[in-house]
Amino acid sequence: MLTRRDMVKLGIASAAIPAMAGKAVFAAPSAAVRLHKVVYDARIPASVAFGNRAQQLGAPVEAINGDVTALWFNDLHFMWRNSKASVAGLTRPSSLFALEQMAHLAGRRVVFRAEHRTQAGGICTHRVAAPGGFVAFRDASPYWPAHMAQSIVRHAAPVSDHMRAQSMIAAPAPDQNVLISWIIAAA
Amino acid sequence: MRVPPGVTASDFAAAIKQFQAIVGADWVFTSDEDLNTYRDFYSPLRGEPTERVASAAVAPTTVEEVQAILKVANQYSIPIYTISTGRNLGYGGSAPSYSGSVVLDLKRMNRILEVNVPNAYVLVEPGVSYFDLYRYFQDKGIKLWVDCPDPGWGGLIGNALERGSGYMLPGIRNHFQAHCGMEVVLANGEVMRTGMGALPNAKTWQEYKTGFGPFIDGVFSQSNFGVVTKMGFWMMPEPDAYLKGKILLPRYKDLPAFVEILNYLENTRVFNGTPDFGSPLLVNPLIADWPEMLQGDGPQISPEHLALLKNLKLGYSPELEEYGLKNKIGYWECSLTFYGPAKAIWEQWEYAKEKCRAIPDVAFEDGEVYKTPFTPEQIEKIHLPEIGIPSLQNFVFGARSKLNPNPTHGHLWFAPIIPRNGEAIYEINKLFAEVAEDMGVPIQFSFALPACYWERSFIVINGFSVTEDVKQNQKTMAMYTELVKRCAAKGWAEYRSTTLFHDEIMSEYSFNNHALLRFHETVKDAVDPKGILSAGHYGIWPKHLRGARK
Amino acid sequence: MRKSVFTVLGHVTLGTLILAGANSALAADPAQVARGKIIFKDWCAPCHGAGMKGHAGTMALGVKYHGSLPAELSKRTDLTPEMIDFFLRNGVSIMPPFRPTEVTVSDEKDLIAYLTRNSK
Amino acid sequence: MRTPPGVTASDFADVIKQFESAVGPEWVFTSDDDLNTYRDAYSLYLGEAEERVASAAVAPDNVEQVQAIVRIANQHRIPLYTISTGKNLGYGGSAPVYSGSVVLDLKRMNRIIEVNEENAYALVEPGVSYFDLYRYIQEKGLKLWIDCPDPGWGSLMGNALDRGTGYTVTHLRNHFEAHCGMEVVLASGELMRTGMGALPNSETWQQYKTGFGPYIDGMFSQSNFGIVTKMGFWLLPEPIAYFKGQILLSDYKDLIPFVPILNYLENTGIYNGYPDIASPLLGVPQADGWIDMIDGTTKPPPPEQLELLKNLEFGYSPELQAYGHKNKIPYWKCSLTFYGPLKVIQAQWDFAKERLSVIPGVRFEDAETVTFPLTPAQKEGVRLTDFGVPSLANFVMGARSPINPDHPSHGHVWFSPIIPRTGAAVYEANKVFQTAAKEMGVPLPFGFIMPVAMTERAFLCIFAFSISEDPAVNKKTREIFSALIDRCAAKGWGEYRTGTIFQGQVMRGYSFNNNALLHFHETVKDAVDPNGILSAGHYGIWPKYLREKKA
Repeated sequence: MLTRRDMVKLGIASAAIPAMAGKAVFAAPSAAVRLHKVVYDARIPASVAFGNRAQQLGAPVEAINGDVTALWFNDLHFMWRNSKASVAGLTRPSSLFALEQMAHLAGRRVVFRAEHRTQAGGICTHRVAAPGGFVAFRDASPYWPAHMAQSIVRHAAPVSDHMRAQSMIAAPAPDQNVLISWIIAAA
Repeated sequence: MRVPPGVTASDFAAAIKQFQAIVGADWVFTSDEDLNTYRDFYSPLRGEPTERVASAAVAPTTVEEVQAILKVANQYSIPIYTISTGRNLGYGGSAPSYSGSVVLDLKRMNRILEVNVPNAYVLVEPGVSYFDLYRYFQDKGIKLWVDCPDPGWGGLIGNALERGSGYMLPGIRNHFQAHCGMEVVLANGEVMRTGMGALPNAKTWQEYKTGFGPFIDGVFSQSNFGVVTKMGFWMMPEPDAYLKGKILLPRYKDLPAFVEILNYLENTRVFNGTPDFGSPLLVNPLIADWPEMLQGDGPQISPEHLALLKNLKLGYSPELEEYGLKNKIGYWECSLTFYGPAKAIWEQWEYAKEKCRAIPDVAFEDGEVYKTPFTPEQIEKIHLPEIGIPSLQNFVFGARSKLNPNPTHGHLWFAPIIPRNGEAIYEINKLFAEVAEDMGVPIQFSFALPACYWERSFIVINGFSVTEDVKQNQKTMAMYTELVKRCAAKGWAEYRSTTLFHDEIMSEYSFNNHALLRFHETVKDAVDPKGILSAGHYGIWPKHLRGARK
Repeated sequence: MRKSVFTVLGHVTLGTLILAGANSALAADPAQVARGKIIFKDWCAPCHGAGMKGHAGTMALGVKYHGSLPAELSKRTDLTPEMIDFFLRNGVSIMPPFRPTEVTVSDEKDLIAYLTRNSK
Repeated sequence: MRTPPGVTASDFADVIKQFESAVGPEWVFTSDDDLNTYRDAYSLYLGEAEERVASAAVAPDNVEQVQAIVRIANQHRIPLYTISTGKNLGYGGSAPVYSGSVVLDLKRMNRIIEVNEENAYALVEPGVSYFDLYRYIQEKGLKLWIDCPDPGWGSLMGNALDRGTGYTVTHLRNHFEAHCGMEVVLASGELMRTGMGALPNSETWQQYKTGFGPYIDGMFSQSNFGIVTKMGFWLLPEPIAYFKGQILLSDYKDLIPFVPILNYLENTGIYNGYPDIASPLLGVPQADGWIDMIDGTTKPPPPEQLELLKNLEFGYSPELQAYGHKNKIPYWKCSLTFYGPLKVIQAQWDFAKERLSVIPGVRFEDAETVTFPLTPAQKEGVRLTDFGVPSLANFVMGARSPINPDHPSHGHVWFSPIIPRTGAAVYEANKVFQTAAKEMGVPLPFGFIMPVAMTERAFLCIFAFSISEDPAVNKKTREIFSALIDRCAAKGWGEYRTGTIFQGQVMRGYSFNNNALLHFHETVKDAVDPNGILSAGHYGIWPKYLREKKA
């Protein structure tokens, strides 16, 4: 779980979810930015846990099996045209990569990206994309997916220009033992 | 503010202002953040000073705006690089060939201008993607199928001009061949229409390809002689039924005999889909089985089988072949797809099997004939682009799995055309093995099998992984260059490549002291004297930059 | 101006009468006749071959002469080198002329040898 | 001695000497007799001052000689006009577009360079005719078919470059689209190869068409940007069997529902051969019915039918239709040909009949089944273009014949517009043709011009005007031909190909955005042939120095 101390270390003024040092931070959730949907990969236990927690917190959820075609074709294509809502998820890097391409065509950006890498022996390390690279944060608990869901569902909000600038730095990372929690929002 | 090479900051600022006046300020991108999206996500030079980047991007919505932009570019000699949807991943993406060019992004020109159902054709703009057209047909209940590549997010025009391919009928899956009629904005800003479209209020622009006089459409494909703003495409009407049958060849040496039969069957149209090669014994999946293979955990392989896969020479060992014969696992498999009347395609499959029985111990897997409209369960079992459904499911390609040991940041496609016979398949693998060994870079598969996107020829497509490690990427690019050289020495060459290697590959097509390239340059200097269009694309440089070639 | 077929014919026919008697003595060389036969098969038979059906030349000459002369050129015995050269190099009606790159000068000699082998 | 326009006699004499040293004196023709054989045998200017004639002819035997000739011509600005077998009759024959040009006759370059049975392709030179390649394949006993147009003496290359078509399978009867790979001598005399042929010792020159980078082959078709000296062609492996089914439509209006079904059957490959639409009621035969009609084998329609044919409105009258119903004579008759295993064909034909039976009154006939190889007796058949056997059978058209004993024509010129692929367009086209014919008093060959499905997805109307010995008649024919070009253009229909004397007018009709396309061609022409020595005026493309003069 990202502790307050971690946030201070990261220069995050408020108790918002991991955000970046520098000009602005995640503001408190504002009414304007609705979380349209939380996406999880039904084949991956951690992702399912993430989806369940988000659902408990009242966010609408949708499962994929790695392929984002149906999600985009039947839902996000229209949502991105008619509203400024954001969409979040915990998926394999390749699923996010495919979705990110379609997001760009609709003027949307990945505004938040955190990498969760399961090392040999099941230990999971976490780092979040920040200007100029990744910033590690600790969450040794096996329930880290639920914590991530909580942070995202509670605090999803627009974010500084900084965040948008390097949203594209991270190209698709290796897939098998890495999950990415992400938010795609209006540019 | 970034400035294109050879342009003064003041000229560029003036040009940007005029661009903004033409398309509106919010459709001219100059900020780093926006230009970030015009990078090649698969570039092996990612983040390095040599990575090719855009100095600005302009997104028009009409032909008139394109004309105005080119006039401004001509006035200030601004190098322009045209993309349609910019999804040309693995072949250069949306980054310009000549670093610092202004990207002309035609994504917003996404009108479906005409759909004619009885004559099965469409007329579209560059920004129309396969998804857009598929959605249009679904919404209107139009019984036409969209022949799309894998993934299906690209644009019909961009893919056709890059000479990409889909999976269905031969004359339809070759996307450039399936086009009928073009509208082009020339470097001087003039609009021209080719084929029957040159006739004012033409009634047959999408019905007869070659028009009257020189047939010049090909000049605007894989080139930089003009900006294509409209193209017509022939569609495939929904067939009565679909069938896929698999032929299993027991022995390593069975390919030559089989390919000869395959050629006869294809050239007489006994089957009319795309043949698909795989190797059950080498665990090399059919292209159609990739998505399921990568998303799932792949076929269950016995430990004994896995062990036999270790020390193979060019994908062969007598023990492995023996194991395959004993356990009835095919050394090679080839699937044939059939579209047409249910009874007819069954007879076609029967005839194909009869011809293949000339190969000792050949085995078959009869597919089921699916009549249209398909049920969801049937669709689940079919590789979607084979029935005109665009998807992103192939996008897990490149994920780490049993099939693809090294993690990637995407891939560069190395795609030579090799002769359409069995011997050439072994030969290209021998060449890959030699180069890999000499350069110490692993090849993705133990044995590369050809794809049959184009009738009458084989193409071998190998993805070279792009990683985060600069050194590794340098090695990969060196290997790519070596492969280009060695294939050329054998009389083989690539049909397409990422922009990084355009110069190199075009220079291999050197018959009679580069007569072809010099002809292209002669035409380039005539139709684009200022050299403003997509400089360097496919190795064609404007006069003032010809020295810039590596 | 292409010489009209009629003036030439008149002139040629007259000419051949005088020569006719003379050339029967020159027995044609069999090798040359054999070569001429092949040239006739390749270049002339598609229209002047046996039978009216689908042979424009044989049909036209059959209608023209109503049996007074054989419809098939290879059965004619009245052909002269000048007539053959005239029609070969000028054509008539829908028959186009044949260029010296199609039926070469030497080919023409062989063809004439074949077509005049029975000329009286 | 004749001299090209703008060239001095002394300069030309010197050029002739240089040509002679390049190809040998016996292959340079300057005498009137020799040059007489280079006239357009089917010229609408027959014998008139404006008839296009050659000032000389040169016949090289190989590529090096072509290069030498081109360099000489470039140096002295001698206008050349390239022909391959020179049999493009009805479209200009062997005469130049720019009168006085030197004809570059490539007939002697008739080598068959390669025929690959397994990959079913051939690589040939310009002088190779369909007869030559067919003979070669028979002698070698190869199981390959060629696809040939009606006259078999034409050049595979010449026909393909002029975008001719044949009669067998859909994917190979468009001869330009069936080519794979080209070698071209440019106006500079340089030799270039396209597609995979640009790769030294390429192994796939005849296997993959578009190569790498711009695909420029089309630039050398119906144009004057270079001299093509080699072309590869995809051939058809001998199929198992052939079947021809006939579709009989009873009513005049039946083309409206028929064409969309025909399109569906063709676009999904249910039949893979040639659809041949004709009209028994109107006396218009199918392609293989001409010969029997012209040599009198098929009896003319009975007097009562002939009477009804007199006063029709664009091929229709209720009385004629009633007569057809009563006597079971179909208004339209369309044959479909199938190539493949018989069981497959049977299922395809059944499916086709099922789809077509929505048309009231439709009837079907199983016309012909043939298995291969053909027996020697079958090979002696009259018109075998459906089986890739070349012949000149169709030349009975216009010849003296039992039904036309007294007025043999001097050949013909083809008027050939592309019309929309719909039933309605066929009626509309006939309205345009017949109205013009009536107004200008020039009879059409038939009461109704049938649509020809020569290439996929398109309809062509093609009919011939005869050449007469009388210049006044030819003048009238030129006028109606020219009027028809404009009237079709007004409807948005354009010609796919035309005789050399009309190419300028037709090209100017393709005038979108005030002739943007022609300007593009002229820009390329000035770049690739700066001295304008290649086939000046071909397809309406003139070199710079002549454009100024003509403007």
